[in-house]
Amino acid sequence: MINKKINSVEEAVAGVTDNMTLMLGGFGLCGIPENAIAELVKLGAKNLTCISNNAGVDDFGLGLLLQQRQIKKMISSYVGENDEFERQMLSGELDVELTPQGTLAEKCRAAQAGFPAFYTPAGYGTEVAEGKESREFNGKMYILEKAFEADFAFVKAWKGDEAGNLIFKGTARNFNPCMCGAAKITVAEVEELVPAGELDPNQIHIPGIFVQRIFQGAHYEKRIEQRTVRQR
Amino acid sequence: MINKKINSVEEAVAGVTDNMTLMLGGFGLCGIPENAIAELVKLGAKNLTCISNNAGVDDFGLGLLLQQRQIKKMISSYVGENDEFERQMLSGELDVELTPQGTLAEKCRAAQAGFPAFYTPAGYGTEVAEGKESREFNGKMYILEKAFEADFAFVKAWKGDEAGNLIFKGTARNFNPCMCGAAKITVAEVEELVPAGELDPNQIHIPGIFVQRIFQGAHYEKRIEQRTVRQR
Amino acid sequence: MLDKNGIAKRIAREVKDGYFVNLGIGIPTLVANFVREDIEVEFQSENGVLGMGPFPFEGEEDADIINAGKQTITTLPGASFFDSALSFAMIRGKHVDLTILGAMEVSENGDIANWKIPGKMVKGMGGAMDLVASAENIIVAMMHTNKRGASKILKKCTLPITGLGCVKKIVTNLAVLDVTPEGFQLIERAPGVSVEEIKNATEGNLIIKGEIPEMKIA
Amino acid sequence: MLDKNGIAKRIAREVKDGYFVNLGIGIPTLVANFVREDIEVEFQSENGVLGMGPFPFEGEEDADIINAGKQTITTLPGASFFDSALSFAMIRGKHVDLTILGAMEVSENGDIANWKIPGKMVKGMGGAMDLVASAENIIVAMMHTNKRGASKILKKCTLPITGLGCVKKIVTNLAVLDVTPEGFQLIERAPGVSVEEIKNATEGNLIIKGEIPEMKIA
Repeated sequence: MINKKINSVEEAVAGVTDNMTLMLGGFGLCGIPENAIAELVKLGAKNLTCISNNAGVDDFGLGLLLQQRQIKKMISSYVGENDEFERQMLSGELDVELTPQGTLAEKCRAAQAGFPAFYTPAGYGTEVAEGKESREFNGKMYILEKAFEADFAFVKAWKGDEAGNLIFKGTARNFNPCMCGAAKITVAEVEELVPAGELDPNQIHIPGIFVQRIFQGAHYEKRIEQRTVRQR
Repeated sequence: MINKKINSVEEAVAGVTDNMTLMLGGFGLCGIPENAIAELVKLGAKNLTCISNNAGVDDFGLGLLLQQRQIKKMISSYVGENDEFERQMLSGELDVELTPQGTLAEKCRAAQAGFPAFYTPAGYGTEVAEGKESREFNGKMYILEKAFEADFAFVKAWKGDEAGNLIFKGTARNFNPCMCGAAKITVAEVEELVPAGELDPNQIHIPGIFVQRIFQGAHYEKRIEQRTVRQR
Repeated sequence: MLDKNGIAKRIAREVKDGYFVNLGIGIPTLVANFVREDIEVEFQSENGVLGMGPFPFEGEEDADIINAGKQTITTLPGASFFDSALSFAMIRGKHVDLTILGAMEVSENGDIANWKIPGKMVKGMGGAMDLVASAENIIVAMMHTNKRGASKILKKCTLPITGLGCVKKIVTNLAVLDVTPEGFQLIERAPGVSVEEIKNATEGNLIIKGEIPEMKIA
Repeated sequence: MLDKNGIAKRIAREVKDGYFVNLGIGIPTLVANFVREDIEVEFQSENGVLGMGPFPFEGEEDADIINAGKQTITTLPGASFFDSALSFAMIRGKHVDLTILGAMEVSENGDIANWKIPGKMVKGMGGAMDLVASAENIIVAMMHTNKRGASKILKKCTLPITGLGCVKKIVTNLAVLDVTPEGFQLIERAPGVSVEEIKNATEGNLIIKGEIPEMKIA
């Protein structure tokens, strides 16, 4: 077993420097790599390009990096719920590349799986298709989208083992599996890190080969964005 | 819950007719849909095109359909270990389209996921690339491969529930998940069929939306092709 | 004239037994409340869940189990969780039977605009472009006119497009319309709404064939 | 001169700590037996397993747990199973560090032929074309000459190609060769084999720089 365990969150972000492209898992605030984000704020790397479905809220998630002006560009499908984001975007400080959600996921998966590009119908005939090749297959139009190229992927899983194997929980899975192995270095943080051999090999969502570093996060706030309940 | 359960293997193959294209899961004899294959032999549909990584052995797996001359064409990556196959191929009775294994898997996945085509480096510069488009991305050459189009996919899982959710075991997983939802109708056979709600939603390999029919196989032989052991 | 719940109720009648359904944010989310109880339907949410149930009881919320609107949800027996790539495999691969979306504008030929207003803060398309580009059965839930009374059922969309030629049916506060090669065919009137009112509120070509029944949403 | 186990032993020295390795059928499979015990290596098999262990003890075979050669296997702690699409994502995505394959022919520029002999029954390429098209570190295990003594280390392959310009290193019964832009560079001689013998057995351009050491495979 090749041991991927690191012993501190400092090691998790080691190597991240200014101008890098980072992938960050999560959908809204669900399944985001909370500990890595907090450490990226401490690290202070600037001019980052962040690939993440959303951009957090003002005081949590990627909003923390935005507050510190560490992000130059966001590549996301939806960026609401964040006033500081809006301010930076409207002032031109922040560049935003909006990408259809399924395309975003597949651009990650293409990078993971060694596909340089793929054809998708999403965005054909819209602004998203501007400057992109389009092509007909079986009477339907598709646009050519390229695989992402990223330096680091920071993902969050529920359980993991020292071999880097990951298991996700609920909808906190979202973009996290697609980003594993989609960047030069993948760093996984987990709520519970166990020795190799404790996870059922049948039930691993992401094999350790896609993960270079794994650590147990010190604390998870797991903030809820839209707490919605029904009456008993 | 939308109930996908059928009550007999006859229902499993209902609708299969001459000249159809079928996908069949399995790697060698591991994880093949034994019960569906046996019933396809009984059904007697002819001139079938079968997409399957291998072609079984003389007296098991797809070899049973070959014996009955039901297969017109095989699309596979490796077709050894089958004398009848060899005879039919050399005599010209059987058409064989050899496809690199990773390309075979991705042609299934593309059909499942709504991608019309994809670029892969596998086979560039070889016979496999003949008649196919090639293209450079980032200094490397790729060929364009198309998604499969199939009428039925027959897959085999370990456990399943009435909603059509599937869990595979060991390397019997192989091509089975990629074929689910990759044909017009997907038929899953399982060793153990349980009511919906008994499987952990986190641990489902293939969600039921990709499966139209599910049944519990009456019997599994699970033949071993290369029994290999070490001394105690 | 229908309110939002009325639109949702009417759309719920389009949901058939055995359908996998994706509901957009807003009015579409309400549709789940009105689906007949004697049919089996499964709701998919593109953030990675199939088999969504009702909202949780207070105190039972799980931060790890949300829908695409980021609301806490529950799941029903037979549910499954999956990653974003597989979720859009379901959508792009046409495994979802019905998609219900809100819209700012729909055009005669079925184009939809629902993601961007030039000059305003753009939040993004989320999964809408994937949904409209792939789904074969899209129903739009929307108001027939904007707050100033101008039609949103147009000859041609004025806002940036989300997808081309994809809408099949529209349910508004005033009417049910089918998108046909000839234009918007009026199928039903909302209770108390006249054909004339609908005509006046529709900029796109409105096709009226025979008597137009009042819709039943009981 | 090396036998098959000798070739496997020499290749095992190329397997480094922390490597994920894919072993082809034949001599490559034997490499696993000779990897140093003080390093950590994980073996991937393209049919869907990472972390392969030794063959099972008799009576402990599981028909559902095999390798790409269809042999019954076991797994080690930390192992995982996955589907064929994800397996080739590992391969195509360059997550596998080292690929060891057999070959019928290799050419000066690193082309490999190992899947088809015209006129003979063709069994197929299996995963070989994906492996050679993607892997950045490919070592070929092969006999230097065929049964009639003709070289298999060629200027140009005569058999149908499996992949272009992909082989980095070759270990044969006679020698270790690096594939360089100038041709086959002789790195080591097999025990008791002279440079002259290697020269005679090599049709492709052989580069000999300085003293060529005898290989150590103890």
